[in-house]
Amino acid sequence: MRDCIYLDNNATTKVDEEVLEAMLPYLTQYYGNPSSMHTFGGQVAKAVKTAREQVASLLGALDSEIVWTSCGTEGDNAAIRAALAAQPNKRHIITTAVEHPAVLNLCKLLEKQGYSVTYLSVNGEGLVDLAELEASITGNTALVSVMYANNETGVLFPIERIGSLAKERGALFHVDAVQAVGKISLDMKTSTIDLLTLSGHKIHAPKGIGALYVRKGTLFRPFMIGGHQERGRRAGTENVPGIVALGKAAALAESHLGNVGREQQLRDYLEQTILAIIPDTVVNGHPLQRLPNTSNIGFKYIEGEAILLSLDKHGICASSGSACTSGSLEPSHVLRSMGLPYSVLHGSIRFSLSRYTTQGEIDRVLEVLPTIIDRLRALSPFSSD
Amino acid sequence: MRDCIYLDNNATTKVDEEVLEAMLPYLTQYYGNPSSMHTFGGQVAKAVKTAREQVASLLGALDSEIVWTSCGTEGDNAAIRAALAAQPNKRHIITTAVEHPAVLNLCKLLEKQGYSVTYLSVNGEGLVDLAELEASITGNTALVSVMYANNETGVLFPIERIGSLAKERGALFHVDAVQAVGKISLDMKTSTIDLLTLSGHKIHAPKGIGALYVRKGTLFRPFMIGGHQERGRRAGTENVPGIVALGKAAALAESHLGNVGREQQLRDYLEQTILAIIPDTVVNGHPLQRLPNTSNIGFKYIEGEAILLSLDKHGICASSGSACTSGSLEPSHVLRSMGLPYSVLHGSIRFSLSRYTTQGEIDRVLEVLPTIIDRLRALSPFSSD
Amino acid sequence: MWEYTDKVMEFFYNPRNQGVITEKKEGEKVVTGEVGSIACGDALRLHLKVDEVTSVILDARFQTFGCASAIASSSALTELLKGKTIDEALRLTNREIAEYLGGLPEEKMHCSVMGQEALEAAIFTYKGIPLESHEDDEGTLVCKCFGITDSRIRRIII
Ligand SMILES: Cc1ncc(COP(=O)(O)O)c(C=O)c1O
Ligand SMILES: Cc1ncc(COP(=O)(O)O)c(C=O)c1O
Ligand code: FES
Ligand code: FES
Repeated sequence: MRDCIYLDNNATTKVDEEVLEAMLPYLTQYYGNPSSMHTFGGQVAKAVKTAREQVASLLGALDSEIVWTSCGTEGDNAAIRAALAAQPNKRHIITTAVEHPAVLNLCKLLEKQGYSVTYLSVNGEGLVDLAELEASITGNTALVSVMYANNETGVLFPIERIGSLAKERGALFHVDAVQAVGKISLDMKTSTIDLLTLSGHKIHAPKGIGALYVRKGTLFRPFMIGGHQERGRRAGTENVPGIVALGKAAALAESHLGNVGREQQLRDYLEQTILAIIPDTVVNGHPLQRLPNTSNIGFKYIEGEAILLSLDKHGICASSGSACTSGSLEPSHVLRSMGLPYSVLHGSIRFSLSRYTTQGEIDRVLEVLPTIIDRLRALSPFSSD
Repeated sequence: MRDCIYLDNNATTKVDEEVLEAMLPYLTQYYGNPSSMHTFGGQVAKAVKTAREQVASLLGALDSEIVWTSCGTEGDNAAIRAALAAQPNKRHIITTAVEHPAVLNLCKLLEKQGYSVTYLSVNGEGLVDLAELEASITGNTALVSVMYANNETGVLFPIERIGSLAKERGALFHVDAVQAVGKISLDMKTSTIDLLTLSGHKIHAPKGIGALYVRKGTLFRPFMIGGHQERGRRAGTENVPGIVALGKAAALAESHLGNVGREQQLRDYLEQTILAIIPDTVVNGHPLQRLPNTSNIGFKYIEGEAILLSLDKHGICASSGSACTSGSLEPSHVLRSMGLPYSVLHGSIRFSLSRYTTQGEIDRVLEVLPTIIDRLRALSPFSSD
Repeated sequence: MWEYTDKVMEFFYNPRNQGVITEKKEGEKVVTGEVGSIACGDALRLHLKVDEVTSVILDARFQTFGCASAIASSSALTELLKGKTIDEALRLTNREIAEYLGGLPEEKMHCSVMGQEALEAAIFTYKGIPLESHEDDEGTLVCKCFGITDSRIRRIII
């Protein structure tokens, strides 16, 4: 495989070498089951405990508030199901129109099963209207589930203000923080969040591991039913290597939080240069209320898949929420909800950086991108003139 | 960590070195997301496809019949929920009293939610009565869920005869084959099974990965809701390293099936020598209808945890379903269902072998075990006289 | 796996005072207190040798059927008892047994309760007081291990 310039870190990230090193012993000699009644398993249980402390520390949470999951999707499913099962008499859910499918598709299913769901709309910059939220919460609202940061645009929601409104009306508050964790600092001690989802492979741990934060005292019903692992909150033999890896990744993310400014500088440099040198381009999403690593840019009059494949030819990995790419053949529900014009909707590309991204890589993208866009626009029947 | 004699392979197994080698590239350079639109992600998607073929081959299944899961527990939960969601009008489930908690505790929860559940009883050898099954299936039976092999005793159920009865009455048939896969040969092409659960860490793949076999044409509703992964049957970013590992482990298990006789010889040697040299011992479970690697032995008048910790001191890992060990403080529901006398119930130990177990290890166990049992019996107020 | 202290493991692997008391001199009385059963999965038979004049416990021995912490607790109990008078012994609590061992996992605290119960039984026998019978105790069985009831646990642990 040739080396690639990887600007698709919101899709998944490279496993940090220190993370791999931390987990390897649990893929080789320490293979015991942490529930077992022998020293061999007991050693493994200790590693799980350390990892729990590391993840708790990143979130400013208590160790006992962390429950392991297999991915972000499981965290979202578990949180929402738990919140509903714990309050069987409340039948209303509030979420937003721009959530990840793990929340959105579950809510659609729940609608079929008798729940009523409010999908808060977003404006052209991807922001919700708190008045709309306030108007829709009632005593029947079991749950408000809102993402911290949007995976496609990086737009950040005002989580604590949303949480205060939810708490005032007695609703549980779940936050899908899969894209926020490790990119902005979080502190559960001073937060209104009851349940928070994170996913390992977005923060340089491997795929197949995630965690759910469950505030102490929150009513909870397990999603995965079976043995007594995780103090009855998630059955199934623990993914020990994954857990150890996530612990280490959390510790690294915590120590890296201070350097996120560098990532943002590179992102801003990429974005501003594109806007300056390529005509008919726009940034999608609020310019400031945004993750430091994400840039979603609309290249008018051309189509996303064509741009991606052209970038791919130069060894550059990015992504798009446009038709044809995601297997769904539908343009991004996020960009559509923002009411973007069709010319932008179909030609939007997400660049997402990580702590591994270098200035040289960004320069290389800026070198090839204008030619790619020119070529595709020349092929297109549409244009600005 | 000192070396240990690991006879707890029904709890979890060592990751095979070839399996680790196969997965490592996906923990390092090939970290792309298989759903991504770039070559970098595409390479990863190919590895997932190969792994799917390997698992399908072990089961005699079609590639499209394999769905990845995060563990055996998820497979059991997903299969049972899928079968019920697909047949909303049928409200009866048949299972056995000796299932794994992943099935048993879910069934108990479903009872609270309005399902009626029949728990087939077992006799003193751990076998079900097919007449009882036949008498309990009705047109209202949505699902028969039965384990292939019991995790504690290794007892094998007559799966195809059970499946025929289920099919005759139009019920779906789920089999928890977590303990059977890799130990006995399976062929879905000629089977009555609709849904089959397996777990990677029981067959020398790492923890955190499993698979569910879903027969082509079976009505299915996903358990994990979200993105379009696994053709809509299991959302969440794929655990690629785990999947590749499970594929390799399946291939190795398939090629190893012919050598299971050696494991059985060692097991029989261990078992028969214990019965011969230690008085007041019995084998729990049917002597012949049993997995080749498992031996559950009752040591009368002493307690399981005390035996395990004494073995642990000699670096020998085994397990017990007795009170005190499992975190539940309840003696094994499997042995209780078999109606074993109390003197046996509390002092039963499971030895479970693998292809790595050596004659030397078994000899060492046979060397230290009599002294351990003698010492604990000398402490006990009970005895055979 | 339970987190047992080194002292628990030491008293499990090398228990002090196991067995029965076979010899006694003039002026000494040997009594036995018993709790639990094989059905429950835990049982303790405690033997005491008491000086009939001073009421001092001269020797204490145990036989235990149970887990590691039950064996360690029984052995710890016998160590704690030797040299105490009967009345001092009656004031001994299961907490003190657990503390002597450097603590027990919360779920295993009841293993030490068994020691306290056997002690009560032995001393009541010594004093000729009839024993309260467990069979007709009405509370729910919380620990299948040795048939104590939740009301009894509350009385003893809290
Ligand atoms: C028969 C059986 N079913 C299900 C499971 C659950 O598998 P896992 O631990 O991978 O969730 C196990 C293993 O513990 C098992 O032995
Ligand atoms: C905001 C958000 N939520 C949930 C998920 C799902 O996480 P996972 O792929 O680990 O299941 C993702 C990632 O795809 C995400 O970006
Ligand atoms: S044009 Fe090819 S799928 Fe849209
Ligand atoms: S005596 Fe220790 S748990 Fe039962």
